[in-house]
Amino acid sequence: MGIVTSYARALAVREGRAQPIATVRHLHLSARPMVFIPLKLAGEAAAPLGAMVGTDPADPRLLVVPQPRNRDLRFAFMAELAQIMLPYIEGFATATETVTGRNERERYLDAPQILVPGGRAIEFVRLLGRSTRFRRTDGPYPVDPSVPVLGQWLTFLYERTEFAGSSALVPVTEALALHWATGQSPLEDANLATLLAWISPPPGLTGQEAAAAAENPLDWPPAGPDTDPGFDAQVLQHAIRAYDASGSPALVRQALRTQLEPTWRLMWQAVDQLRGLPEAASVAERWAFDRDQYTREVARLADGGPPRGRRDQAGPAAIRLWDMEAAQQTYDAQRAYDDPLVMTEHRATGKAFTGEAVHVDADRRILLPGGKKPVPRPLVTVRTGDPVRLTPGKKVFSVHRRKQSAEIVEIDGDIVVVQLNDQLAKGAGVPTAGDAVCFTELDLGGRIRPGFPTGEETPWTHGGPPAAYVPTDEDAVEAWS
Amino acid sequence: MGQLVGCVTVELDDLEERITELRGEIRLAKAGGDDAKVRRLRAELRKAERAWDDALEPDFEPDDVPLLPIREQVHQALTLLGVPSATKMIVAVNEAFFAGRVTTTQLTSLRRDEEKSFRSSPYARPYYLCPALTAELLSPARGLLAISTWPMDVRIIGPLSPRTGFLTSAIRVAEHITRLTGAGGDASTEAYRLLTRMARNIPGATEGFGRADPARVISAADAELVVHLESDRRHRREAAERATARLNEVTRLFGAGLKTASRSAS
Amino acid sequence: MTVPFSAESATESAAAAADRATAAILADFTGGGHRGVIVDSPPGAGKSTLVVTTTLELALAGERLMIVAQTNEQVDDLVDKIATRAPAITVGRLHKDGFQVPERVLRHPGVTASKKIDDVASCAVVLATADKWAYVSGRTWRWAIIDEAYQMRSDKLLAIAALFEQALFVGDPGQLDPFSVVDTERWAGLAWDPMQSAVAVTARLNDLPVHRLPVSWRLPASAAPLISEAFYPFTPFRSGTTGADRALEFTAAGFPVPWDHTLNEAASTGWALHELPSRHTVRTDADAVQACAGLATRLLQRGPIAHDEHGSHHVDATRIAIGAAHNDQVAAIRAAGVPAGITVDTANRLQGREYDVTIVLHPLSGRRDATAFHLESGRLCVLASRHRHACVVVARAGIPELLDAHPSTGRVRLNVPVKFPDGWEANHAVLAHLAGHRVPT
Amino acid sequence: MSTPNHRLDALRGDAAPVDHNARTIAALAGNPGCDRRAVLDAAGIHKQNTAVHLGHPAPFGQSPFALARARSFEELVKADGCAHLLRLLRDTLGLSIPEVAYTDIADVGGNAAHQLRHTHTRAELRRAAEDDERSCTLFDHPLLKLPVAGHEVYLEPAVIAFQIGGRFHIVEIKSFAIIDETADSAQVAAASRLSALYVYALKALFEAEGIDPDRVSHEVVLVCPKDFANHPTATLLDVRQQLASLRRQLSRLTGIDRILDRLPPDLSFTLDQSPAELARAIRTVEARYAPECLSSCEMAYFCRADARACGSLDALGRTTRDDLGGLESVDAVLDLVGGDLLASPEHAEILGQLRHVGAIYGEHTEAKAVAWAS
Repeated sequence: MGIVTSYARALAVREGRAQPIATVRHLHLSARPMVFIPLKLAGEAAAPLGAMVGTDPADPRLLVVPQPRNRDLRFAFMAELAQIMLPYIEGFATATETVTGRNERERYLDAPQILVPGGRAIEFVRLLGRSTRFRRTDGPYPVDPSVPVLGQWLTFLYERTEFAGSSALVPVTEALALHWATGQSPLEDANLATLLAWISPPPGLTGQEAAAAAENPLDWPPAGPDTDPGFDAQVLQHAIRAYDASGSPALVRQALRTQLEPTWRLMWQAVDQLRGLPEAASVAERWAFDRDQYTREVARLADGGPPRGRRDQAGPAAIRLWDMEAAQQTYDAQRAYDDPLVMTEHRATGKAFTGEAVHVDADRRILLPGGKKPVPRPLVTVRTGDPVRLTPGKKVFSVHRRKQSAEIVEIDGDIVVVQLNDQLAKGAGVPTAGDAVCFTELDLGGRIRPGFPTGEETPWTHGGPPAAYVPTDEDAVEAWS
Repeated sequence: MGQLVGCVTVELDDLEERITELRGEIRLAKAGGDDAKVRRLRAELRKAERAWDDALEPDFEPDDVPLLPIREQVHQALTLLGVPSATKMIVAVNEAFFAGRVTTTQLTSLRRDEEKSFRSSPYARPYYLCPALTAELLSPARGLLAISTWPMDVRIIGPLSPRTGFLTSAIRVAEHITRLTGAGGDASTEAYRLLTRMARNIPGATEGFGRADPARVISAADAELVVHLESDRRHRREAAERATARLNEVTRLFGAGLKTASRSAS
Repeated sequence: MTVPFSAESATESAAAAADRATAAILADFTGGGHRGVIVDSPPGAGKSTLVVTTTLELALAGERLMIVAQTNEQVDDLVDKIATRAPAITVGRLHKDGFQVPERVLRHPGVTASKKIDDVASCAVVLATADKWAYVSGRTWRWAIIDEAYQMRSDKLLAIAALFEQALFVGDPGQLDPFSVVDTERWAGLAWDPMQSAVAVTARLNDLPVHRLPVSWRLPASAAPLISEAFYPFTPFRSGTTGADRALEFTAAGFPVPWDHTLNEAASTGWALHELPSRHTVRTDADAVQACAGLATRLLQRGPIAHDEHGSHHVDATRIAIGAAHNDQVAAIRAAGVPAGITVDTANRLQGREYDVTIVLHPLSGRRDATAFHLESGRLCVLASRHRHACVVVARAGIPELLDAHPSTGRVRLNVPVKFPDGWEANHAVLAHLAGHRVPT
Repeated sequence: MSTPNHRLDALRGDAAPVDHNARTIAALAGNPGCDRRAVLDAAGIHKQNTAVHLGHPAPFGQSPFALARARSFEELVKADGCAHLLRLLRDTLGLSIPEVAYTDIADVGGNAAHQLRHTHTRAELRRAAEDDERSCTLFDHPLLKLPVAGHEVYLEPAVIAFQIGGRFHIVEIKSFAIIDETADSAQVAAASRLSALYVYALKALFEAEGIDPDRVSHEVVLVCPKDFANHPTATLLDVRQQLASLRRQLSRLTGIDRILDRLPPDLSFTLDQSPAELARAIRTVEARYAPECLSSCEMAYFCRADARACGSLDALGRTTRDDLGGLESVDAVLDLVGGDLLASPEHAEILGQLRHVGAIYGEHTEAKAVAWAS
């Protein structure tokens, strides 16, 4: 969010349809994504009610739990889900490429991508993973062997979403909202139906009108995982009673199909909408990282890696936080570097400026403090229309030469003087007068993570070494209410 | 049978279609705030649903009808527990030890029938199932059933009684399991599940997640019981005397209304 | 609001109280009874003096120690102070590659500055930022002093904790909590939640003695009671000076214009609320920005002289600061033309700094909705507690109404200790006080 | 000179007032800046009916499954003489073994009249507070009372626990799960606000009875299902901050007359007028719409429709409203940029920013994307 997005929202209201806030697509879109629309039973933490899942728009698979309070039926559902998801997920573990450079490694050429309607579905995936990954296939409450495996994968996918720029598990509403500003509030953008209504209103309707129509839960049921209370009371309750009495899930299936099919269509409409945008320059790099993580997880599970613990220990928590922040920084910078429209947000707030290089002193050399001989430090004088809010000495980067760092020397009205500090091997990387240039303080990051103590090295300040995590019986037997 | 199910399902399908329609319309009407219409549709819907239930009726017949009538089964369960008990507990004990089919709904109606029958012809039956009485107001205690033949003070619920009652029932359940196993047989899994569930809430009665050990439960429950028993008894006896002094033969069994209560308070 | 007894007795007892506290801290720390000692220090209560004293005590006793601060500015200040107090001690200033070590550090012969630990490891005292220390490994110190420990994040402490055996945590609990640009819900409630401060995590997992510095030597008698009551409700402190000790006067008389009214009010009472007409504005409210810059300029023009317990001095640009909540506000104020030498910065970066006069753009000025960010009590606390003589707050009218309309529907996390004071209450307390120093424009 | 209460009753007409309940009061914290809501609530007006009459019903309603789940969990916690609850209180508050005495205040011989139960509650609690010896420990179905904007509001906490320390604790039973010691922070927040209300009312009751209100603890015992099992677990909630904000909200409500004085004397919100008339009447009380209202206020859809109709930036959310600081409407924003609107001096700055934004936004949204960062 920022003033440009806000302006675009205002514009959307007047134009009667959503306005672009990106010129390129900032997420990876698989050639064969899997769409997953889970529903849960109201009032329960993670009681699956049903789901529509699949990779072919024309062939959705409908899974239902005809009596969600029955834990055996829930696990049967999870097993059935595993039969569909695991082949898809594990199916990418085939051809690899060799990544050279430091820590040379193999990496799968492609990886699974699962699309869910929105943030609530992501949270539900987390809970499904949490409630199944510790299950035992023997002992008190045995489950199908595929269930804990699915639990591990769902956990993996969820945890990827905590890192900015990952495309392994994507909430579609957020993906759309990243590229279009609607004439409604961000809160309302969480509704897939209204969001799409604004982005591509049916002919003859304004986004406003289309969105209003899309708010009717009868035509456009909530995208889940929460169901419409009206539906629960008027339809579902009855259907479940019917199952209890007759043992036939037909009515529940029929009921849930009516709730899931509209969303299924919307999900694929959203996919087409996103496909319409060309992929941003840095997406491939970020997706490669997703593939790296996928490759690792495949190997970890192959070695019988244990399910992830319930909560992080001190060390892992610190490492994860560091990585999450690094990912966020890189992601924010890359999106701006890749997309002039995203950059406008930063230009408007003075964190970046574009303009014309009106004068370039390419041969300038200066003697650094403590230095022996003068080093090249070209000066670029830029005329810009942007309200620059960077101060002299501020480190900036050139959008056109991402690796090159520079610093603001002085600012005088619409004239900014920038000194280039590196990437100057024999005069390379210096713009010439008349070039269009763009400098910004946004840093692509990429620093090396400091060393954090391993579990047994945990220092006294953080409670000393924690007891090693062992999945307890409790994890396995904790009965689903 | 299969044929019956066949035609039933045919009928069901039409009904269900109609029902789904009606529900859709109701939601529309509700959304539009058209209360009159909602009411009309609701009535229609209820009719359809009743028809649907009837169509299912044959399936509702339980395969093996219990040997004893409901009140007998309740009596059986209460006798085992030996203290005024909530319907949930009665149902649990009933299915844990007597493989019965008592449902909570049946129990509520049962209570009313008992009072009616007593009022019409007192003491016609060897025993009646009646509510426990609150010590303070001698009014019927919420959802707690007792047996008329129990001494007054056993049917009274004082502040400590819910706990002593719970501990006592735990002991009785444990004892009954021991009796069964002692007799060479064994108790049902439901029985052990019930015992374990109760033991979880008694200090020192369980360890780990396995099934509870009856002996251990008994000693643990006893240990806590002795703490409360004395003052609980005193409380109940005192109330029992008040009851015998102030209540007539009906209210003595089925509890006093508010008037008696306020008098007893003054 | 001056302390109701005579100057000497006040300062004496204050000094005595402060000395007692310091002695107790040193005893606890060097006594070795505890692996860590925590010192809560309200604004200007002699935190860095304590750090320097402790450093000298250990270094002169032949002990080696490491010192951790949060910003390069803080590190350089400490190096300068230590080297000035004890030129004989060898001091190592460890810094990241490409960092320009300032003159005030290099001028000391006893100081070695380097980006490599090997160059400075032999020094009696080694100082660096937490970020730099995080990349040091394979060496250990018996003693560590961690400065501004309440602004240090738990995960940063984790990265360096292996380097020392015993630590003295010094910091101001009333200032801004550490923050992150990512969602950290995942760790909420954990004893080692990396988002907590270094002090919070260590105190939660260890039983450590907590000391308090009871006297603020910076805040004047006009400010200490308010700041103590509003931001340190459970750990009160007082001013080391009385109203009689501090005075701010102008050599140039003022005109009957709002700016001068405001400055006069500030000079005579220690506070002024320069109030602009109520209006919803963009963050970089031009009028407010102008007022901040203008007031600063005007202040210098009037040749202020500060009298305090150490004597009298001209208040030059370096003794004046302008504080705001957001970077773009800071940039706007700078752009509006502020006399050279005056510090203009955000609350986050003003933490731990001290000036004679501060001008503050109120975080809630001109807003339509208050957010958690703007309500954070630490932010206002930092801005309102940097001055030795006077603080001028620039704000649009209507902030109390804004606070009243603020929805209190914040999220609540299990097992996370409730933080006091609540930003809402603190803001109201400060506004109520400022109402008495209002200068409408 | 009509008193606030007369005014409020007049607004409501002869329709029966909707009683405030714990939920509605807790909801006051949601948008305290909204005069419209304050007046409607204070006047005890049925907002849902009103919204329906206006043609903007709010799609509220709770799933029967959620309700059933809540009910069955509360029953479970209280089953067998609060067996679960006692275990939890023994663990969290160190309740001693002898402290198990249980009183069901609702058991007043079938007569459940509010006033009676409340008197009964006061009596029981006073007795408990006065003699620590052999006094009752658990009070079920107590009925508390709180004056809100001149109306008596009855509140029914789940249970009150009393422990020998002489401090009373509110026990709040909620059916959302606590998974790995964490729970949905929005639901926990809602629970805290609700229980803060009970603590507040209980303190009030104590004060009225001349008992030290500090004997009511600000630490609430929250009982929820643990992980995915149905097994109850308990956590202590510190509700001091919620208490503070509640105090603020209630005092604002009592200051309702300040708002009333600004309203036309003959104003009425009765449903016998036409929707158009009613809408006009309602609009005389200023609303402070924000999208957050949609999930908490029955009037939200009406207010949103109004906000959208006049192109108010409120409809686009607080952030947008804030980014475009000072401007009220979509038209104001776009006409300034388009130059169709002359900027008043106080808008000079936002105008500058917007013109720039408009320009650079235009650069990149034209069909022909400019060559970039190759």
